[in-house]
Amino acid sequence: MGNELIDFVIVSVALLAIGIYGLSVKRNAIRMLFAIEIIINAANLNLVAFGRFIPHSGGQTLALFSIAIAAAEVAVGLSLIIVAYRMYKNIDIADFRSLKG
Amino acid sequence: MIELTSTPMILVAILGTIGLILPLIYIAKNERGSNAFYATITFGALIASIGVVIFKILTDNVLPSALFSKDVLVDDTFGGFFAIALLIVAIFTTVGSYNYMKNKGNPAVYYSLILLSTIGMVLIAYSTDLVMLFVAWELMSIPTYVLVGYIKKDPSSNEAALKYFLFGALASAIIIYGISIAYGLTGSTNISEVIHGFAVLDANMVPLALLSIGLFIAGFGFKMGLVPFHMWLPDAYEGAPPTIAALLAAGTKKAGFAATIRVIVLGTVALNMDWTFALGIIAVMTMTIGNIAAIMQKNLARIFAYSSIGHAGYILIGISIAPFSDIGIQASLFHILNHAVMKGAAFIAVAGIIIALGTSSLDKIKGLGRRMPITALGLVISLLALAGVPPLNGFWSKLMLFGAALDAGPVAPWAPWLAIAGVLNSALSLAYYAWIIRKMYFEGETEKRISEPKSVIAVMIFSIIFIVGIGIFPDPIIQFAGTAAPTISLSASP
Amino acid sequence: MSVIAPKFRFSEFLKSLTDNIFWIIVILTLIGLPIIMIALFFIPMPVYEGELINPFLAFTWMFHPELALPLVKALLVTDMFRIIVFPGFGFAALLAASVIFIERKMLAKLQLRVGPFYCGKVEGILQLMGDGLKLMTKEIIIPAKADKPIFILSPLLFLGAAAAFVALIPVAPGWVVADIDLGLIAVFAVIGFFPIITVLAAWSANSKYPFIGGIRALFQMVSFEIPLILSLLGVVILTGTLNLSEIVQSQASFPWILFLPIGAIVFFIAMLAELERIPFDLPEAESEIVAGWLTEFSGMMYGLVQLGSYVKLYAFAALFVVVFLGGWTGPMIFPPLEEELILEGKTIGPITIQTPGLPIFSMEFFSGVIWFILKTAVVIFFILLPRGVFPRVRIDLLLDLGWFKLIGLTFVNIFIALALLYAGVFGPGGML
Amino acid sequence: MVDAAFLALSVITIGSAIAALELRSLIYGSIALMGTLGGVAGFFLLLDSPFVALFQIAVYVGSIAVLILFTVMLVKRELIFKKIEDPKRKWAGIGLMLIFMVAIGAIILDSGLKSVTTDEPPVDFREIGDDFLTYYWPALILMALILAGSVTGALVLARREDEISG
Repeated sequence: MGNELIDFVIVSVALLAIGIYGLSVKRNAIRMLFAIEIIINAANLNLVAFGRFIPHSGGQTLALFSIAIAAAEVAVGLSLIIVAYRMYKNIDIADFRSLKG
Repeated sequence: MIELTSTPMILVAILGTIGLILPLIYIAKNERGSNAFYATITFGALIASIGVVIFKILTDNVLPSALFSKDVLVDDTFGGFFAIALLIVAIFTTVGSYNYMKNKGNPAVYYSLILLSTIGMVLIAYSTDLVMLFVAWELMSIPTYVLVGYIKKDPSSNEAALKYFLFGALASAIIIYGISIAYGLTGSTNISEVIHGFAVLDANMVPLALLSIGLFIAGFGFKMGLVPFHMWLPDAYEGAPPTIAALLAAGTKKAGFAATIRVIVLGTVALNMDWTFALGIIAVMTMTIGNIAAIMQKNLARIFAYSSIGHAGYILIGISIAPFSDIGIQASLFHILNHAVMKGAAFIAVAGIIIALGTSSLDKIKGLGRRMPITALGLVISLLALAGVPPLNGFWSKLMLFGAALDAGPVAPWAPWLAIAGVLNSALSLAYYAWIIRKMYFEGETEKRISEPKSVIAVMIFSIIFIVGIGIFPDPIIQFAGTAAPTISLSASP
Repeated sequence: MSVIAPKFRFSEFLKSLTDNIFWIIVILTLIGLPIIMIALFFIPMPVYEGELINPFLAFTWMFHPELALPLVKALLVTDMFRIIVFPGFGFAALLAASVIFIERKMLAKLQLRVGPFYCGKVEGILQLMGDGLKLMTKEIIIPAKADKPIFILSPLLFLGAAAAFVALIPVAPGWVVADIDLGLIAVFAVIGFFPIITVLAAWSANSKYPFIGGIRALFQMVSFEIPLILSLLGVVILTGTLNLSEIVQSQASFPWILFLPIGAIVFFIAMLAELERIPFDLPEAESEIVAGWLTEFSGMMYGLVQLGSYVKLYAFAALFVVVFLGGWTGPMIFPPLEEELILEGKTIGPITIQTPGLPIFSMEFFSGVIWFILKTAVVIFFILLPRGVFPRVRIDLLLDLGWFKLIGLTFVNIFIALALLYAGVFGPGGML
Repeated sequence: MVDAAFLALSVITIGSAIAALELRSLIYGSIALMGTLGGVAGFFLLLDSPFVALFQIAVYVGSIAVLILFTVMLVKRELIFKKIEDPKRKWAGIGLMLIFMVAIGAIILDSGLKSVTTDEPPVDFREIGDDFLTYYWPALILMALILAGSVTGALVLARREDEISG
C-alpha cells in the first residue's frame, strides 16, 4: 500500500465540508440532495479506509448497508421533490412558504 | 447469534409480515378494501406485539436492565420499556387514523409504513450494535418521510415532508460519519466493544472520539429536537397529518432518546468526559426556547410542536445528570413514557379537531368544550399533565426529574439550576396551556354539539385513564422504569 | 451528356495523385512510424535464439518467417491485442457488423423479400460496407438548441460502455480482457450505464421524439434490470462464484440451462428488453415516435450508436452463452496437432512441412472458440427471430410483464436453485 | 506518500463534488455528481475493496443517478438552469466549510492516525458475505424492510392520482 490512512481521511473530511457548504448555501432541493449524497459518500470512504487499515470486514459491510440505504433515501426524497414540483412548479425550497410561525 | 424467539425478533416477525402483506392485499384485492379493514389488521398486529412484550417481561424471560451483548440485539428490559411506550404511540396513531384517513386514499401503504416505522423505533431501543442502530434508525425515518407528505394535495404537508426529509437525511449522514470514526478508532461496531475501546484509547486519539460523540449528539439531536437542531421540527409537525405528528412527537423522538442513552451517555462515561455540563446547557436552552416560542403560536399543532421541543429539554435533564444521580435515567425514562402518552393524546385530539372542524387554528377552537366535550376533556387532561399539574402523571415524572437534579447537587454544583430552570419553564408552559383551555371553555357562544370521531374518543378515554391512573398510582411504572434504567456507574469502569 | 468533372485535365489528375501520395508518405513517416515504434516499445518483445527481437529489425522480420512466428505469438499475449483485437473490441465489432447484415438478410427471407442484393455480387454481401461508407461521408447535423457536449459525446460513451461489457466476457480459457473475481457484479455495473447514456442523449437533443423515446428506454431498461440480475442469481447460488470463467468451468459436463430453464427464459426475455429489440422496441418505435431516442442522430453518430447497440447485442448473447450454455465447453472438433508436426516437421508426399514455433493456438483453444461462436450465433439467431414474427407490445403491458411476472418467475428460479443445493444435487458432496 | 492514482482520484472526486454543487445546469451537476461517486468507487479500488467499489457503481450510477437525472428532466427547462443564491449566504457557507475543514482536519492531523499504515492482506469479499449472514443478519432483515417500505412509499407519492388507470 503506497497510500496512508491519513490521506483517505483527509479526502473524506474535504468531501464532508463540501457537503455541509452545499447544504447551508443551496436552496434548490435537488442540489441539497446532492450535498447529502456527498456527505454519505465521505462517510463510506472513511469506513472502507478504516476497514482496510485495521483490517476488518465490518467497514465494508457497513459501507454496503449505507449505500443501499442511501438509494432508498434518494428514492423517497426524489418522489417528494416530484410531488412538490407538481404543486409549486418549482424546486426551490425557499419558495415553499405555506408554513410559517 | 440472537435467538429467533427473543422479543425483538418476534416483533420484527409480527409487524414486518403484516407490514409487507398489507400492500400486497391492496394490490391483490379487486375492491381494494376500506380504511377500516387495514386499520383493524394493523391494530391487531400492534396489540399482539405489545402483548408479546408484556408477556415476556412478566414471565421474566428478559434480561434485566440495559445490557450489552456480543450480538447486534439484546433482549433486555430497557428495550422492553421503550417497546411498550412506542407501541402505545403506534396504537394511538393507528386508532386515530381510523377516522382521519377515511377517504384520503391509499390506506394500505399508510398503515404498512406505520408498522415498518414502528419496527425501526422499537429495534433502536433493543440494538447493541452501531450498524443495527443505524439500520433501525433508517427504518424508522424513511417511512415517516413518506407519511409526513402523505396528503399529496396539501402543499403544507409536502413542504413539511421535504424539510423533514432534508434534515432527516442530513442527520443520518452525520450519524454514519460518527459511526465511521468510532469504528475506525475501535475496530468494531458493537457498542460495548466501542465503549471499551474508547476507554483504553491513546491520549492523542481522544479528540477524534470526542468528534465522533459530537457527531452522534448532532445526528440524534435532529430527531430529538434539541435546540441548535430543532428548526425543521415545528414546520414538520404542523404540516404533517396530525396522526403522523403524534407518531413523530411521541414516537421517533423517544426512539432518539433511546439511541442517545445507548450510545452517547455510555460513550461519554467511558471517555471520562464531563459532557454532562454541555448536555445540561443544551437541556436548558432547549426547554426555554421551546416554551417561549410556543407562546407566540396561533396553531394548536405548532404549539404542541414547540412544547415537545420543551419536553425534550426536560428529558435531557435526567440524561445530563445521569452520572451523578441514581435516579436520573430512571426519571428520564418515566418522563419519556408519560410524554409519549400525553403528546400522543394531544396530537390525536388535534386530529379529531381537524376531522370535525377542518382546521387546528387557535381562533377556531373557541367553545370547543361544549362542541366536542370528550375530545376537549382529553385535550385538557393531557395539557394539564404536560404542564405538570398534580396529581397527573406528568407531575410525578417532572418531580422525579427535578428531584434528581437536586439530588445531584452535591456532586455537580450546577445541577440544581437545571431544576430551577425546569420549574420556571413549567410555569411558563402552564401559561399557554391555560390559554388554550380558556379558548376552549370560556370563549365563544354556546354552539351546538358536533359529532366527534369515534376512534379519537377511544384514544381520549384510554389516555385519560392512563394519565389519571398513573397520576394516582405512579409506583409500578416508576419501579419498571427503575429496572429498565441502565446502571451508569458500573459501565464507567469497564 | 453529363460530365463528372468539366475541367478535367489528365496532368492535373496525375499531379493531385502524386501530391496525395507524397503527403501520405510524409505524414506516415513523421507521425505514424514514431507512434508505431513507441507502441512497440511498450510491448515486451520475445527473445529468439538468444537475440532480442527489437523494432529496429523490422525489415529483417519480413524476410525471415521463422522470426515472425514468435513475434506474432508475443503480440498475441499482449494486453493491447486482447483489448483491441481478439476477445475484445475488434472481434465483437466484427461479429456485430456481420449480425447487422445477417439480420437484414434473414428478415427478408422470413418475409419472402430479397433483402440487400446489388452491392457485391453474391447476395449483396458488400451492402454493409456501402452503408458504412455512406454513414461516414454524410454530414453530421446537430440540432441548434441541443446540448452539444453531451449530444456529441453520448454515441461514443454508448459504444464505450458496450466495449466495456465485451471486455468482461471470456471467450476461451484465459482469453478475456478483464478477468476479475467479481465479473458478474462488474457486468451489472456496466449494464447500469446504458440507461443513463440513453436518457442523457435523448435529453440533450432537445427535441420531443428523442425525449419520449429516452424516457421509454429508461423505464424499460431500469425495470428489466431487476429480473435480469435476479435470474442470474440461481447460477451464482449453485456455483458459488461470481467469476465468469469459473462459471463456465463449472459447466464442463452440462450447461446450467438444463437445471435452471426458468432462469434462462427470464434472462432471455429481460435481455430482449434491455436490447430494445422487438417485441420490446418501444424506445425506437418507428411507427410512433420516428426513431425514438435515435431520431436526431445523423451520419456517423448514428452509425456509432448502431454499432454500439449491436456490440451490446453480441455481449448479451455471449453472456447468455457463458452463464447458461456452457461457454466454450464442448467436444473437440479438430484432432490436436500431431507431435511430430510441431517438433521436427512432417513429410507429406513431395513436400516437407516444417513449422517452427507452431502452433500459435492450441487446438483446444481453437475448438473452444468455435463452440463459443456457434453457441453465440444460435442465441443471436433467437434474438433476431422475434423481429420477423412479433408485433410491438404496449408500454404498460411491458412494465407489467417486467414487474409482476418476470420477477415472480425469478424467485421460482431461485427456489429451484436452493432446492437443488439443499437436496445435495450440487454443492459440497453433490455432483460438482 | 501518495501515488499518482491517488492524486488524480482526489482531484476528480473533490473537483466534481464542487462542480456538482456549483455548475449552473442541473444536468451537468448530476453528471459531476456521478464523477464524485465514481471517484469514491476508485478510492475503494485503491483500498482493495473491489466488491464495495462495484456495488457503489452499480447502485449509485445504475439507480441513484438515473433517478436524479429522471427527476431533473421532469423539471421545466428554465428551472434546470436557474440558480438562486444569496451572496451573503454563500460567503457564510464558504466560511463554515473552511472552519469545518480546518477544525476537523486539525483534529485528525493532530491525532495518531498520521502514522497508520498496514502491510496486512486486504479483507476477502467472501468475509463480507459471512458477516451478512452471521453477525449482521437481523440488520439484513431490516434492510429488506427499508427497501420495501421506501419503494412502496415512493410509488405512492410519485403516482398521479388524477389518471384513470387503476
